[in-house]
Amino acid sequence: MIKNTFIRKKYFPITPNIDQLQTQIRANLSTTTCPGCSSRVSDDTLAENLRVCPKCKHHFSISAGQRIELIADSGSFKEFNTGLSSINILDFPGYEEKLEKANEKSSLQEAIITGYASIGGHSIILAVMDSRFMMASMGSVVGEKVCRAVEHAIETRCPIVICTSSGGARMQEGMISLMQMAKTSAAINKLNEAGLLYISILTHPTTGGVSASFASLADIIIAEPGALVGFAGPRVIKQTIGQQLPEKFQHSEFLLEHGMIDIILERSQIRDKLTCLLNLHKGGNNG
Amino acid sequence: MIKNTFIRKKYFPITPNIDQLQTQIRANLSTTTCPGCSSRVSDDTLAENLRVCPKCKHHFSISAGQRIELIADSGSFKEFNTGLSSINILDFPGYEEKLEKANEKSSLQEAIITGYASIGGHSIILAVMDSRFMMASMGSVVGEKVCRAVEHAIETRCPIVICTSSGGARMQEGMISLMQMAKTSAAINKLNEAGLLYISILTHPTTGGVSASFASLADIIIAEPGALVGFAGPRVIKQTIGQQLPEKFQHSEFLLEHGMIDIILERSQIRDKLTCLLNLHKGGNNG
Amino acid sequence: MVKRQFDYEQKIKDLKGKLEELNDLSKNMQFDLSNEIEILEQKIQEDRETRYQNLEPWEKVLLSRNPERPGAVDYIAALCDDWVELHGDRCFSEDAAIIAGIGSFEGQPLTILGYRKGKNTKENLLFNFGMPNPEGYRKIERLLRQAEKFNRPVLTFIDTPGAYPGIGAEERGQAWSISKVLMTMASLKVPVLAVVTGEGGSGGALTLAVSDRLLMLSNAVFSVATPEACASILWKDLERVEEMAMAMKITAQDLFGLDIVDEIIAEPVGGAHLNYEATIAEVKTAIKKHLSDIIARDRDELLAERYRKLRNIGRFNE
Amino acid sequence: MVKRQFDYEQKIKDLKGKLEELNDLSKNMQFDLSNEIEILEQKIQEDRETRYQNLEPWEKVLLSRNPERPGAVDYIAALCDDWVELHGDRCFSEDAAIIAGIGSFEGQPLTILGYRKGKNTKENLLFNFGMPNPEGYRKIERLLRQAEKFNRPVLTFIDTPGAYPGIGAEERGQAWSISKVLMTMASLKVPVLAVVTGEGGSGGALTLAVSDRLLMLSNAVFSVATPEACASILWKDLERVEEMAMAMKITAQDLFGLDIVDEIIAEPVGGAHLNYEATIAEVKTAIKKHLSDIIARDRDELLAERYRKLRNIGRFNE
Ligand SMILES: [Zn+2]
Ligand SMILES: [Zn+2]
Repeated sequence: MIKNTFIRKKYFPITPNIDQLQTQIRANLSTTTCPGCSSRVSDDTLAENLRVCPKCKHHFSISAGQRIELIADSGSFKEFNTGLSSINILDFPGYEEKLEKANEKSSLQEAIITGYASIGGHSIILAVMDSRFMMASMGSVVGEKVCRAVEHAIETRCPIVICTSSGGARMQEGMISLMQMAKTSAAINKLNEAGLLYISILTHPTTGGVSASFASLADIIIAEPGALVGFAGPRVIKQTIGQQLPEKFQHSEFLLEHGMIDIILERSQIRDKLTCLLNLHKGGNNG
Repeated sequence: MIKNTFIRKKYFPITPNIDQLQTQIRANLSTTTCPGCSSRVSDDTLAENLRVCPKCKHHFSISAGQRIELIADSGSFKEFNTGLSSINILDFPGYEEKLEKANEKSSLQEAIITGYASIGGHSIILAVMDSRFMMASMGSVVGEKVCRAVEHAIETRCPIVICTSSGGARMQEGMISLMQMAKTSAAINKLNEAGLLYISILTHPTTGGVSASFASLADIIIAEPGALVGFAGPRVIKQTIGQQLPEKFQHSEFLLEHGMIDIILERSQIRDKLTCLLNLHKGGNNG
Repeated sequence: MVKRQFDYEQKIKDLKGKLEELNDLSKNMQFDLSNEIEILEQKIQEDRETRYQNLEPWEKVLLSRNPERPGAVDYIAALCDDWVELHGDRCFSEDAAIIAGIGSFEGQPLTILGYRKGKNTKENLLFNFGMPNPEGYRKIERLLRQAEKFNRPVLTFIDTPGAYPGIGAEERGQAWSISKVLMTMASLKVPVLAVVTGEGGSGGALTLAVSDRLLMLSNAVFSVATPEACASILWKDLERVEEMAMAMKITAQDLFGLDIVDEIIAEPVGGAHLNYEATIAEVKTAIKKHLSDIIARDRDELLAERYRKLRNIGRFNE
Repeated sequence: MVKRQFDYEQKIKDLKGKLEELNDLSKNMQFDLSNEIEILEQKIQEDRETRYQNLEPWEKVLLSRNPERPGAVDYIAALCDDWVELHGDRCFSEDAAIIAGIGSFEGQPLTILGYRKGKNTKENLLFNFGMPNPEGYRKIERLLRQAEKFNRPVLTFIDTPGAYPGIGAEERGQAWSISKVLMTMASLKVPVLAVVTGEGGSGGALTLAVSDRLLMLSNAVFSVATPEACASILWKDLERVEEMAMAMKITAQDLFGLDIVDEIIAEPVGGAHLNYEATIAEVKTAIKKHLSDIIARDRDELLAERYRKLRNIGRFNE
């Protein structure tokens, strides 16, 4: 059932070019080499399989739009705060061009989409990051949209689900981007004070400023298999310590073992488990 | 100055036989072999040196009375709840005899002394355990006296200092003794709610039920050098894992390194540091 | 010789086997002994019931440790409609000796915490024989705070030899992790119901027993330390464990008498492991009753009573 | 070639040496050049002052990293009458990269937290170059909660390249430990004053900067990542760090302009390391002013304003 929704060629309002884009990609590349098992997988197979390698279960990246289709009840998603876009606060050389390219590549205004949705009939606030937009680095817009999503959750007394993927802070916004870590963490505290459920879903990769702020502050932390999650990137660590990193280092399986996350879920299981969790929190904090 | 107080042959009301006892001990044994460095130390030297080996700084056990003289302002200690003594709740074979022997050996009613005191002029509640009384194991009386001391602290809005040493739970009181862990931990929570300072001073040995309840719940944890502190005793651990334990395992230096305690203080430094800490908390939680 | 396993059931089985042989033989030989055999069967059944009514404390220790008894995992599976297991202390490690998560019991969401023992060697190694490291207690601590955030009652299942006595456990503050849970449980702002399903051993088991109501299965035990440890430490004689088990007052019945346990849940004759269904039904009834009681109570009053109950444990001369 | 150290002071020294030689020579030769030499000296002094008024951002990076600058330990020693250092995260380890304790500043007890860099190789190894592991952040977290319990204001000193990028740090949840401190600092129920004394590097430095007032020494910097890292990642060109340092707006002056910093504390000409006394006097004045300000404020208002300030950081089109 999920599968059908996923490959259904439905017009998807917030990412108007996504179908066209997918068609283009399929036309250009009819097979992909799986980084997990090196086998060649046809793009049709991948799409039918929620972009999970049927042989080794490697989870390929998916767009925010696909993620929303995957977990939200069909047609339930209503985007809010669509109008926000980044400006070059610091006059950082080349930032405008980067933003433009990211927009062209992803058909997105910025690296996160936020809105109302329902999952298994439960009203929630849903935020989804999209790594095609500048590696979903967090600048002013991502920080602001996360905070507003949290505020919507508080206003409507709904749970919030945030699907993360991010390379870290948006360096082109300097300290302003770093401060988004504090800003979003402060917002999550308001959520806690309001007694509202916050579930984060960590997807590959979630590192740097996003991992060390709202992503790791959820009540319940779910991760996709093999997702790389950590503060420092593996390259930086390798360079600092001058030695090889252990196998599966910073992967979600490693994080589960080290007590950092609650559950690893294959892509196809996420919606059902979210429904179950939302059922269990139905009463909110009215005990 | 502390030294003088310590060897001063002052009548000490709560432990009426202590001077007599010390004289007896000195008459019988004029030297002691130091477990730290194996050198023989005269008992007079030990007494002058606060029962710390002058060569290797090994801290010998001291009685509750000596501990009180060591850290409280001279003459400031007023014992309360003196009348509590243990009964054989479970009709445990031989418990009465054990209690009687412990009483004879230590001239104490039970393994803890509690009262009002001042340190550096600051009014405090002071509780001191004495390992001569059945290894200062925690039964009903120890649990009750700790709780009452906490309640006195809350009533008088004074900080509380507890000097611990204990072999663990009083097995002869079965589950009743185990429950004292929960009872004293619950009392410490009341102290936290009242915003009052609690300093624990861990002395050799503090293990089992006392280490895993009020001893480790202090705001500031001080330990004497070389004091063994832990949940499981080293013998049990060695037996379970079937291998040798690392040097200094469970010693206060090991605990400091592992982040479990705040400060290691030689016996002669404790009073001054307590005074300093009480100065720093003078305003209580009135900011 | 100290009894190391409780083999009464085997004797009953042998007896019943003999009776059957007798029956078969008599039939072959055209004797009609059916009446007599029925009487014998009834007698055996009655004796068995009496036997289980009069188990020695040490026999209960052995029964309570039977790896085939239902544990937290079994109760959760049988009692919860929905169940999501949660993991990790967010600090150092996941600890499989503690099972923790959110379950729905008759429509009521609960935070459920329990010790997890293995039923075979492989599981035992995986779950460290039900002995938590500090991470287990920190996972508990984390999920207790979460229960408080969501105003969700807490249900616990206790069956553990105690906290793990290992080098790493001491390095990472076993004592610190246990005392914090004790303090948190004592003051947690939601109802807490605890069920001792098997062996409750020492401070490492006490963490999940600090509660508004403490229930115990009829063959479960709870002790300050194992009878073996007490016999070896106090009497320097491991052979006297049976006597020690008696002296320590560790059975559900003893602890009910000492006002530490609020209700004893009757196990089927022969013990919980012989009849999961009956055991779980009894446990369910007891949980339902006490849970609805404590959920209905005024919250401040409930917390005050939890404190008062703890505060009053202990007896002494004054 | 990228400048790897700021050697302007050496040049001034050389110049002054030459001037002295000239002076000596002229005296020997019975010339009276004292007037001219005085003018030259004054000119050098003026040029030096102008030079320090116009440092390039990259030069400030180099200055801010000077190991001889006063750090948290020096400020604490100079500013506190009483001081007790506290240790440990109660979980895994003590972390020497973080100095933490209670001090008395002009009679006001404060919880003081800072990064600790070494002034020589031995100290650097001991303090891990001022780069905390998760334990450091958990020690901070613990002492923040303690400050809250005692209603004690918090003062922080920031000087770190960032959180340690090591295997163990990731294993033990570096990201988790940092985010928790960020959240705690944002909502801590006591006044918080932060001073950037040297290098503020990335999220690992931000933890102690979330505050009611953020002060910065005039040669201090604060950046999302080191200019080296940014140049290498964004431009794949380590040689362009000077340009990157400029583009990133990392100086105290830039950040004051961006409303992130509340006050710049003037360092003596030549930098804080050349005159501890003057630097500490300025820092003391600034701390005194802001601390008494925020302590006097209505607590709810202060907390609301701390949140509002954070909430409003960021600029975008809408
Ligand atoms: Zn594959
Ligand atoms: Zn010695």
